[in-house]
Amino acid sequence: MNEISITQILFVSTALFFIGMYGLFTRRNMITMLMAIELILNSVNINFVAFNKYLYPDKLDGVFFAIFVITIAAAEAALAIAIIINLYRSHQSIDVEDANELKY
Amino acid sequence: MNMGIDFLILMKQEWAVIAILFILLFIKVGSKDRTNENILNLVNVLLLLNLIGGFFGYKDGMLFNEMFKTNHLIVMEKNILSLGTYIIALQSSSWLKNNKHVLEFYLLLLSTLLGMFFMISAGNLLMFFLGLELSSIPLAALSNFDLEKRKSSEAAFKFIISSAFSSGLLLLGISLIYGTTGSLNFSAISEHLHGGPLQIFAFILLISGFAFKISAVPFHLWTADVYEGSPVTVTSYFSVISKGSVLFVFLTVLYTVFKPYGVTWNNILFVLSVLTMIIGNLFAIRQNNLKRFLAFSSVAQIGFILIGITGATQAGSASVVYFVLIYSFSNLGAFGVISLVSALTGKENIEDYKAFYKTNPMLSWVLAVSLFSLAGIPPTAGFFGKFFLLMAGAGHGNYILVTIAALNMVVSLYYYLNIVKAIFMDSNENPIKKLMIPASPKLALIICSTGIVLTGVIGYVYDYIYSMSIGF
Amino acid sequence: MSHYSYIVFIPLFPLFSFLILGLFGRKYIKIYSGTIGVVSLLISALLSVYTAYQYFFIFGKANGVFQHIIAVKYVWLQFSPGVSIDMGILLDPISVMMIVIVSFISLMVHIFSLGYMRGEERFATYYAFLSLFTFSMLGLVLSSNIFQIYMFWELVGISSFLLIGYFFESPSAVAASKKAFIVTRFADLGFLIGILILAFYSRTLDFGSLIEKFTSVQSPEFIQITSATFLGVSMLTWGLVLVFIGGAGKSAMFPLHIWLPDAMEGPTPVSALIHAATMVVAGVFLVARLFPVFSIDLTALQIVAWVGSFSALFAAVIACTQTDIKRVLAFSTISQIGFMMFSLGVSKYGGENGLGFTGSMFHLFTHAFFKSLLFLGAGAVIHFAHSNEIKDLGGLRKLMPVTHICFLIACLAISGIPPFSGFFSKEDILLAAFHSNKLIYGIALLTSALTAFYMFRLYYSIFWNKKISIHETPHGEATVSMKLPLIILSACTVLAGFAPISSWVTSDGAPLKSHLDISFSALPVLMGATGIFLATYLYKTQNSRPQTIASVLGSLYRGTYKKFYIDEVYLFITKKIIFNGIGRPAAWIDKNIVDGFMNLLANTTAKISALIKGIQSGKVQNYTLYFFGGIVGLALLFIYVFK
Amino acid sequence: MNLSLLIIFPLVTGIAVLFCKGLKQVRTVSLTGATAQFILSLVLLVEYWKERSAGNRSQFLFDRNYTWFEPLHIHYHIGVDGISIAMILLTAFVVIAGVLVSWAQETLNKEFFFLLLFLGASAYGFFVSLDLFTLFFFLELAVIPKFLLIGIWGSGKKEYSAMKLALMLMAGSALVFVGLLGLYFNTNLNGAHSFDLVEISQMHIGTAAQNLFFPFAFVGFGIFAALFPFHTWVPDGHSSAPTAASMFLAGISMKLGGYGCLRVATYLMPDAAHHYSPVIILLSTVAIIYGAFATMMQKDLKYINAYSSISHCGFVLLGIGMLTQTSINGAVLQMVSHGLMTALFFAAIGMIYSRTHTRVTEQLGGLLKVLPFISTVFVIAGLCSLGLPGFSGFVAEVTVFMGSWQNPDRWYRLATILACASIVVTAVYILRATGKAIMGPITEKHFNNLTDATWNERTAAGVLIIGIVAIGVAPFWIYHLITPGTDYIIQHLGKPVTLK
Amino acid sequence: MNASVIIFYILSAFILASALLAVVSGKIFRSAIFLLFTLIGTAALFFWMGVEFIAAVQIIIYVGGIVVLIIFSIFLTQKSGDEMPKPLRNRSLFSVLALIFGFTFTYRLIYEYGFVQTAHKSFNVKVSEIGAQMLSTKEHGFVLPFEVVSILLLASMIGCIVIAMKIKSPERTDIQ
Repeated sequence: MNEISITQILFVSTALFFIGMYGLFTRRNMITMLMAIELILNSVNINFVAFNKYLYPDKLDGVFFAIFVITIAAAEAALAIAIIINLYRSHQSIDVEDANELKY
Repeated sequence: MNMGIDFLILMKQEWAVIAILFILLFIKVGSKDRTNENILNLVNVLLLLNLIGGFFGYKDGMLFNEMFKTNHLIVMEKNILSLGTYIIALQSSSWLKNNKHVLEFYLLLLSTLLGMFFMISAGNLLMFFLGLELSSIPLAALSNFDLEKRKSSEAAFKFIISSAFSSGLLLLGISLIYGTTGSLNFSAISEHLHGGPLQIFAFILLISGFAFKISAVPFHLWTADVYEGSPVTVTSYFSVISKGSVLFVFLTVLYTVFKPYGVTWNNILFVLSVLTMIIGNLFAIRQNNLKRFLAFSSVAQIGFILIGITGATQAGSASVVYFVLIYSFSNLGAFGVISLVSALTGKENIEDYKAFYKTNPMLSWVLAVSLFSLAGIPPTAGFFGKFFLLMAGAGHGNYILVTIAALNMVVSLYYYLNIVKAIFMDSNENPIKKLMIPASPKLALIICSTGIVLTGVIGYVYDYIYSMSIGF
Repeated sequence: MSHYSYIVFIPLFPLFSFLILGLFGRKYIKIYSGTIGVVSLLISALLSVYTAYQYFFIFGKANGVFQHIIAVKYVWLQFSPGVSIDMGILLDPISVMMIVIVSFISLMVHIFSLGYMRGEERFATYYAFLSLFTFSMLGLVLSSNIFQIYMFWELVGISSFLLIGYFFESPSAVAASKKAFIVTRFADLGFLIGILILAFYSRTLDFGSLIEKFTSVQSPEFIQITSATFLGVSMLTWGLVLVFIGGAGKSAMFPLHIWLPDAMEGPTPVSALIHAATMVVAGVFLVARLFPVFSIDLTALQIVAWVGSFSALFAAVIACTQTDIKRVLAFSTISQIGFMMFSLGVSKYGGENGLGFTGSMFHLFTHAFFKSLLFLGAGAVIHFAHSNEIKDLGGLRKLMPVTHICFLIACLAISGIPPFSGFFSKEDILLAAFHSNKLIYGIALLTSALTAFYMFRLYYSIFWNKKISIHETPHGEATVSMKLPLIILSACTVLAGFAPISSWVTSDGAPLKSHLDISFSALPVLMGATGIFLATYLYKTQNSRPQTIASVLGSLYRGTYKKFYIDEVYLFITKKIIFNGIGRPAAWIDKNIVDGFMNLLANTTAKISALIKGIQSGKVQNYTLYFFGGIVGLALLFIYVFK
Repeated sequence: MNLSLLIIFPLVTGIAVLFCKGLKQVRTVSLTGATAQFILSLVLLVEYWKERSAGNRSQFLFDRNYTWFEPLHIHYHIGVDGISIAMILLTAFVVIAGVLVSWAQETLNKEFFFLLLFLGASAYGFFVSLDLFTLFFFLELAVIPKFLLIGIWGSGKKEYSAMKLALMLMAGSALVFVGLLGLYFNTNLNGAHSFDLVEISQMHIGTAAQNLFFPFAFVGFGIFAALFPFHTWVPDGHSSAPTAASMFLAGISMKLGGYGCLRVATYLMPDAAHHYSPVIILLSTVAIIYGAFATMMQKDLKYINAYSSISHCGFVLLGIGMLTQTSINGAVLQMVSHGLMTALFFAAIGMIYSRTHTRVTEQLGGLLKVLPFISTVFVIAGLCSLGLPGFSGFVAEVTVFMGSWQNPDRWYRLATILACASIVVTAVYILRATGKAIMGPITEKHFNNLTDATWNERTAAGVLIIGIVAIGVAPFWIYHLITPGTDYIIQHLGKPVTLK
Repeated sequence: MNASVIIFYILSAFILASALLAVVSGKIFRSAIFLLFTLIGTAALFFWMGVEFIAAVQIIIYVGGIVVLIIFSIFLTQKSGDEMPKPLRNRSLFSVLALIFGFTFTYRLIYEYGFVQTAHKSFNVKVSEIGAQMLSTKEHGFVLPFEVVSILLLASMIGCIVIAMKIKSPERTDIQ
């Protein structure tokens, strides 16, 4: 085969998505959880760009969506880190298992 | 496209909120000698103006290449949100009176409101997504607003992580929808729906994003923790405004965009609503913290609202909007009392409310009436709201669902009455002392009680909402 | 409203008296309550006598036959077209006779009570209840509608309950009143169902049309009711037997007799009125009222005859061993009502064949006088000696001369000794039995002898036998108000036998000739004399012969003394079977199973709630896992299951 | 006349009470309001007679119809026929008696009287409603006041009882709700649906739909009317409630259920009523017998009356289930009669309890000597309960029996006989209770110091007794009152069963 | 097989491998570095797809912004050499199962869908065009989202400041 089909690109993005999810599910450090989320958002960006390029190249919807997702990811990450730091101040720990006062 | 005066009128509510945002920003940047009192009064006045303004100059139309659309119903929905925000602002004054970050609080709050407005008016998935994010990311900051409380930061963390995760899944869904339909515009999407498995999967992911925001089971787990940890005002904002706005969008999206998937989403909502009612109720039964309790109760309420949505008729959409209005009054009534008590005494547990009636009869009645309304007891508006929701569901033939819902109402009555019992019947050695109610929370409570009593009995409100609701 | 409508005042006067005394008696007019009662009854009695006179001599007869006259009739409660409870007044020979008896005896009792009940705290209440009873009884006998009779039936039951329980502070009185009411209520259940059956087929509740429909063999109603069967017995029989059960309950026929002896806990004048002369004969009256229908249905009639005759003998045997004077009288009442009952049972309809009917009514008439006399006499004795146990009494003939004579007259009357009234009525009954069923006749003869025996046993034990020391009572033998009724009643007892009942009260309304036949009456009189003689031998003086006989009879005597353990059987059924066997399990099931199920629902909900709290673990990663699980679940469900 | 007044009067009084100062004012205002609504109900009766005798043959009189929720065709439609008037009269009697009995209510008296009057208003609303939505609205409206009345002012395990009552009644109304919705969506009024009782009765609902939704409506209302096996709220609820609330509960609230069973379930779904009639009869017969036997074992006077209410309300459902005009007449009569009688009973028990501080029969005794008036009231209530002629209970019960017997089916007959048999059991438990508590020797010394009824208690009892006797002595007026109503029901039921 | 294809495979392998390492690495700093690699790899993938602008944005925002932020926060909260707490075994197990399932499921759906490529159409993304569209109110204009995002950024900035600003009083007044 001479061309990379979109399905293959989607394989990468899907795999990346679930790797990110794995990180989110298992990582006990809050910051690494945040990283995992970045992976997830990244994979979605690949999707948008790939769809735009391979399927609907006449408009730039996918590309723009990706740009906005990146922006939002940044905003989200910034706020999340602020919250984590605040949490660290009170808990002296960024282990997510320690943040379980609220339950049941 | 004529971008002249339409541009101003169609987006009037957004402009208003942006204007308030900038006024506050200027105050923040510009003046040094300001007291919280003045700021709070100013904000209340501004919000009231915003609310009143919303009732003038109705116009249907679209802007920015379908990215922004508006019609009578959307204006009404925004008005409901403005009203709720106004009430919350009134209620929060006793909590914010001594807070250093009053301006920031309102900046964040109003930017989420703006996000909701854009989300409701979204005519395209990008705008919807941005609106959703704008309405949720600052909320995380807001829920951390009790800066000194561990629970508050924990809540904020949980919220931002869950919400980011849900955004990720939602984005996956959006990307797949984009991939399978080739467009982000609602009108175009609805033409390209063909019902393949991937598209349904994408659709389910999209629904899960909504379900997360409205906390339908099993996407609700963040709700209780975040509600409990956040400051009461923010909790009420979460439970009423945030939920309400997403419900409005959900309704529009399902009724217009995903109309071809009518059967599918009807079934999905069936499952979700049964789960939501049952799980919400089962958890609500055993709560002791009032905020947490109200979190679960609001989860259960969502189950009922979903039934209204399954109605898939004009009556269905009207009943949902109507119920959100009523739900705002009822929940804000309850939260109003709770936030007052919490701000003045720091007590938030049901046990603390034992013999509350002996010391604070008026507050007790307001709380009780709000709870009755949440439980759907006549003559409060909640009765009418629930009746019409379930009626809409029954209109679609979902009698099983309606029966389950009706029986769940009984369970829900149990826990609402439990609080009423604590307030009126139990004895307490150390009851909450007699509270002096400041003026603006009092006003808020009066608005809520009046709303609870009158919204239902006066049939015109429903007729009005019905007249501009969307059909199926 | 016809010109007989004044008759409504006969029951209404006692009703007014009841209302006035009941509402205001206790507080305001206590001292006048006796007077009010007596006066209202006096008016009633006079009206009754006037009515009787009018009926029997002026307007009652047409073509030589006494008519059924509906004096008054209002629809009271409509069930369906044609079927309604009417409030009416039916005049016919038996009802006219009954109103005379009831109002007269009641008047006597009212007067007697003036002395007997003097000084009671609830004097007014007592008179109120007496008036209530009189009203109900008069209503009962005048009823023109079977449901009307049922209503008054219940009312007399309740007034009986109230009067038996008059001394409410004594637990035994309370128990007796409950027993009386419940046993008769149980019997009334039969009555009610009987009414339902009869009414269903006849489509009427009115006596006149009911009897008319069920006595004409061609009527569709008759064909319907006789062709419909249940357990092989026609519905007519079922209906009549069930109605008879009601009558048997009220008339204390075996095996529903158990309440009557206990009912003696009430004040003695009440016993005289209710449990001797009037209410207890309601059963007889009921059968007589429906007699034309009964006479069609031989099965039902046979049952009436056998229950009556068995009760007569059974009660007489028990009466011989009882030591409480009122209980002896109670059993004697059962026995005498048994006479009336079987007399109806052996009778046929019309003409000479209806002699049993006439005899029964005649006996009812005479019995009312002598039995109430006996009771009032016993009342005087109790009032005097403060005891109703035979062992505490004796030799009172000197101390209570008037009572003694009156009691003796009554004893002779009940024993069937000519020329006292009992003789004439028993004569008719025995003759009817003789012509119809020899076995019943034999039983009746035996019972007559036993009757004479136990009555004179009682008589001797009270007035002869041993001498007892009596605490001096301030009022002497009795007050005038007590003696007067005794004397009047004695006179009636002597004279009642000469009343031309047989020409007035017959099964078909046509007069009957008198049947006095010396050759036939010799045997019964002889039997009676034997009984008297035996009693004289055993009880006139204090001796050990009764003990000897008792010990010879051994367990038979004890069994008889214990009333053949019927009470114990009932007690077993009620306590062990109904209370422990049905009531307790029902209450238990309700508390534990039905309610338990509801509580279980609630508890299960709470349990599940506690069980699933782990979902809300407080760990955000778990939340996200559930989130993802939810999506996968929904996806699987809607992509693969509900496509 | 305007029937809304019946709702407005008590409501306005209730709200006025909240603004009163001091027990004295509260009482005066409440009594005035209660008297006003009492008079109003009597005026209604008179007006009704006038209309009828003027030849007005229409099914519902005085009807008013206002649109409430236009898009859903929900109207505020009110009107009365004889049956409703009978129930309204019952309510009026019980309300005034309830207010009088609570005269000495000290704690939170404003709220107490407010809730009482509110409850009265909701009962009126229920009985005059001709729109199912309005009807349901008022049905649910009555639940919470009961909860509060029991929970705040009750005795014993009041919170448990209050909760149980509220939940079970809500479960009942939940079922009713489903039934009503099912009915609504199976109506077709030029393409739209209708909640209007009159309109629904004039159209034919599909038999399948009837059979599906009848059980919901009937069981739902049945829970209110203590349908076996959903009666368990009755004993606890009644016994924990304060006197007036017990009176309301048994006197009015349970009648909401019976009325609903008749007016909504049976009237609007006649085919299904025929279809389910054996089940109804089975359940109600079980309730009658089983309730009676369970009563026999009770020791607490309130429990006795509560259980007997189960038995007595069984007659209501039996009458409805038998589907003959006579039996339905009987059911209505039984509702009225039981309402008055049981209210009287509870009033008497309340008076006894407030003096002796016990309701256990074994601890009582000889009250007739020290409390003659109250004891007499108790006995009268008891006698009415056991169906003594001259009191309303007799009239109602025999009408039910006569009506039931008109059904020639063997099993129906058996049910009737069993129901008849219950009157014996009734006699047993009533007399046992009377014998223990009222008669017999005085058990406690301090009973000797008790004082008899006060004027308000006397008036309350008097009012109820007048009601009982008015029906018991002269039932024809109430028969004429309700028959036109039942005529319509029977016509609509088709297949009229009368004597062959 | 041409160069482009090979490059794609290499890039994919790089992205996935470094992503995997980022989520399993025991040391947080390494995690962060692997994240950096993944992001750079993704940027390269965007280059490969011919959307240079996105690639640039990716590098600037992610690599230059977010990762730096993350590393700073790591410095703030942790000593760099620390071993991170091990994941809970049960949860890892369930996660692995869920994710393997989820991945197969999702990818199967995608695979079965069989996207029909219309790749022969030219797809060229000039930065100027993106800029023009970004600020255009006309068809294909994205000025509204742009404005919304700017408000979002403003809001999150305010939020960050409020939350992360140092609290003056050292005493915490926790309820707990």
